[in-house]
Amino acid sequence: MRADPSYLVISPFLFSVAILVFKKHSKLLSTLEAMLNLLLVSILFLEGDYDFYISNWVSKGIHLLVDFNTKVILLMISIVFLSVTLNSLKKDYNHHFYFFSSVFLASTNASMMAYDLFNIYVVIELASLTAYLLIGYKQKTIQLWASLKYLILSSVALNFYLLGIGIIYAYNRTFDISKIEVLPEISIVFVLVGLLAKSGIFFMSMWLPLAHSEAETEVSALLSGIFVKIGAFQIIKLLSIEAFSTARPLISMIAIVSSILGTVYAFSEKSTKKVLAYSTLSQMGFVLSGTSLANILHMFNHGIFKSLLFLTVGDSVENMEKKNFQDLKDKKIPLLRNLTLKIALFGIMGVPLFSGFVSKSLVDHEMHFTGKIGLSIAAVGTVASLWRFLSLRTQRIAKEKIRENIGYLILTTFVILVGAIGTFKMNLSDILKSLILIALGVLVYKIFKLGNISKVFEKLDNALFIYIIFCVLGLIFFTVI
Amino acid sequence: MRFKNLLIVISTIIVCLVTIVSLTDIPTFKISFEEFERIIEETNSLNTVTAYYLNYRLYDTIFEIFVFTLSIYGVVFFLNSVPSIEKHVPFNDPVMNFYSKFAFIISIVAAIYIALVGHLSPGGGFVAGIVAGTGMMIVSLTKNIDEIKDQFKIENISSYEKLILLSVILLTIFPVLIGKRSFQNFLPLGKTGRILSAGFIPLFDLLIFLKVMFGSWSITFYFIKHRGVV
Amino acid sequence: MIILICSILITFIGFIGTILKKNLILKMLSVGVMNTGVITFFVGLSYRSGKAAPIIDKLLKNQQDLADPIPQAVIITSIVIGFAVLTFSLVYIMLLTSRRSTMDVKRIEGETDES
Amino acid sequence: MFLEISLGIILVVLALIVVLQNKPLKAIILSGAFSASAAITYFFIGAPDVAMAEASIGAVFTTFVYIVALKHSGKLRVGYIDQAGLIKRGAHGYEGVEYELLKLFSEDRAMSLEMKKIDSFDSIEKLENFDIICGGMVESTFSGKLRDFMLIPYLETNIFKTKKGEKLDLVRIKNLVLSGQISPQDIDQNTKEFTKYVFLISKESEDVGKALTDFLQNLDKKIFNDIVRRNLG
Repeated sequence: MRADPSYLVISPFLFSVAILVFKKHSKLLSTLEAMLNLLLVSILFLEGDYDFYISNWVSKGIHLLVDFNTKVILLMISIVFLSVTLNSLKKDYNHHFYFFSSVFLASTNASMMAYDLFNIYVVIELASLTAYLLIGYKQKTIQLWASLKYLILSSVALNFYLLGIGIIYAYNRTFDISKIEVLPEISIVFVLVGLLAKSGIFFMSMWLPLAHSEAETEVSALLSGIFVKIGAFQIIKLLSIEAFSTARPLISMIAIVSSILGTVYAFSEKSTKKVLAYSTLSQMGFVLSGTSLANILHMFNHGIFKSLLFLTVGDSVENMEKKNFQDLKDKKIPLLRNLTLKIALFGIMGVPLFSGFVSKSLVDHEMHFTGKIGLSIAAVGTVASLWRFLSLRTQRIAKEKIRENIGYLILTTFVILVGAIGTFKMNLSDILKSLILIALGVLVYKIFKLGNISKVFEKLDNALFIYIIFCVLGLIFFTVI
Repeated sequence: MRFKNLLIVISTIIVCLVTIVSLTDIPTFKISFEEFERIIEETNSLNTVTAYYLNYRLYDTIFEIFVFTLSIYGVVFFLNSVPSIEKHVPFNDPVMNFYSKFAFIISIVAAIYIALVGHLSPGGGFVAGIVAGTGMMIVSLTKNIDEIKDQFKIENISSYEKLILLSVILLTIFPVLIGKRSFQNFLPLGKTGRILSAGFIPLFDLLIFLKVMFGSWSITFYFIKHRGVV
Repeated sequence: MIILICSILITFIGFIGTILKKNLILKMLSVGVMNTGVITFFVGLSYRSGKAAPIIDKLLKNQQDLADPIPQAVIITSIVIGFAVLTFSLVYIMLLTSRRSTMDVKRIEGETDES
Repeated sequence: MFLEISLGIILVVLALIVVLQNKPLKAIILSGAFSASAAITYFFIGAPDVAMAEASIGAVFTTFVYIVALKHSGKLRVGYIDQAGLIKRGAHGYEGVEYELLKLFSEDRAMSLEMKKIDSFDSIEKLENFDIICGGMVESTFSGKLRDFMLIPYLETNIFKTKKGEKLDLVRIKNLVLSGQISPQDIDQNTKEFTKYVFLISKESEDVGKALTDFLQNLDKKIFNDIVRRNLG
């Protein structure tokens, strides 16, 4: 009998209590926790898949599933968490932060393994609660507002989710995803409202730009790297089963629209971190455009390079009064940081030899024709909106400490590693296509200028309104099909 | 603006109606008594809701405990940055003083009872904790903030909470050490209908009761400290 | 069945309230109403299986018509979570209103976006 | 069956009342009642566990938490000019018609008053610092001049001219006469001008203004007349 992988949940919980007890050693404990988590996840790769029920209550218990997709995402989480923790060591975070972040780790690990609709609800609630706490961590007024806005949006969305799984229960008398047979359309719509609100899709997750851009550097990296993946992964998990497959075109459509609109907003945005936040909206569109392994790989890659971007840019912007891009441009940033920032940019833009290229091309292979066009536009937009970061200048410091940059370096390794291995397996046409798209992106960046676009979707009431509009549209979609 | 509100109301009504219509063909599942008998055989808990809550779905409950802990922690963490109010005026009335103490004692006794028989009758740790919290709330309306602090040993609460949290986690993984699965009910099931039966269900009920009681005490204390009595 | 229909109505009444209310406290109260609607839905589901509480009396040998315990068990979890999140959100509301001296969402949103 | 229908309808109606309620305190208490009736419903439809959880949390603890949170939830920043009878800090705290009206209003809205004295209207440095400015402000002096404020009239008055050519309102003249600074003969009885006392509401606090207008319209005439009689005679 093999041990359950529930130790991936228990060990961060134990560490979180330990951090509360030994407050002074919270940094050390948190580092240990992150390393242990990486080790445990790596051990998972050596063994087969796990498909089991908590303490063997097959008909009544909670179903957990660890397959290859889950392992990939768990690996991403452990890498991002380790580097974020290492990056936070040089700053004055106290034990509160590490307590929140270790509970966050436990809940994200659990959410990836969960294969039970109600269990998904509970772990998402816990993860969201830690997210509210982390966003409001420094207690600036704007952070509090961002957090409260997210809280209201998320509570409403999760109530919809609960209603949806209630209806599913009424028809199947189980919450176990593998045993679902009958699915009324309305329940699919409600469940999707709940999960899309968590997954960083344009229109449904309009809490994201404010929260990501106003949170602390490490928190933004955790949110963008790990947190938005929770909802996205549940959606992919659900869409992979037969009963849910009718919703695939709907999600794919929303995802492509999101990937385009996200880049448009990112292109017009002046505030540095908001550019990255909008870019997350667009990249999550890439992730959710399908349900294949390519999308999982893009989720992995996006987690790595987006958290690297948030760490490097956030560290540079942190002590500045104005956070506009122009102000960052006047400032010089250290060599190592600038170098890793550029590698992350190559990753997200899809330059051959870097990780984003591999997964973007693979996602592209899976798409039908209109999807290909939409994603190409989004790829051009990504290059156009982020190209300006390449112009940041370097400041020479005589001796840069590796210890302070270790977080960046770990993430950079994975951007290059995945990219280098993957690129040799791609066709020449893919490389050519991505190069053309990049050239087009640069052209767009040089020629077009966009003024501020109205942020009407980000208002709390409108964001809530979108939920019900989505319900209506979803119902129309299902009746048409 | 009017138009938007109208649109909101109309679309909500549409979704509402569609939901209600789609509910009409819900199948009815009858649960046979054998199924309940099997639950009792497996868990020895006469209250089958508790059997699900603390045995089959214990994994969920652990997360729930953490949600509760984290929220209390957040309340204390954020309220500490608010200056506490200078003047705290309790209701000073001898009759109320007496009866509030009385109510407190009753609430604690009731809470312990509710917590211990959670697997036999309705109730359970969570309700018990809130009942005890309500008792403390009534007492604290009549007392000074320092008196509350002394009487309820607020400064020690956080260490009790850590202890409870630790024991909850350890209880879930302890079965692994004795060759069973994690989250498994490892204690003997005992005789049906006794308080000391159903394995670790009463133990968890008690731990959750303490956890929630301390949690609601600290919510009440910090809210009153920083906001004043009603 | 009637309980189920009423619960759906309550849920959507709460939802409309969440959108249309401008005061933060009233907004949270509407979220609470919505949550209560969902809870009622689950309880109504368990009521469809049977009308008696799912607590076995050990003296009776063959009880019939017992309610479904699973929806009740899971919804207790959700009540607790709702309470925890609500308490926490009220702290945020308290902090925000003391700094912005208003509870109006539009005003907080407007001022925060400008700064 | 009858039980289900009646319980269900009660719940829906209570939910509607809670959502339609515009006053926070009332809404909180009603929502406590809503939770309590939900708990009773659960008890009758075979879910005593859920009923107990809902009753202990929804009906009791949540209500307490809400009420504490609501207390002093918002501040109403009031700038006032001393004017006996209308608003003045006396030996036993503030008194006057305007103060009593504001106090009733703030209790209604569950806000606390933050009073700050200003010497004259022109000496206000930053208008944004206040939601409301009061203290014998007269409509005719301000109408048309101020863009940043909205005027909310609450009481009718007259304006008289003095021999020196100053325009003064009724309460000011009364105060001046009582303190002996001018004699009743100085007042020109013929130049009577009808106008109203107003609250000045900063444009930024438009919602406060709307709420105040609403409040003044719905205020019981008896209470209002009583306040006026007590303070102005």
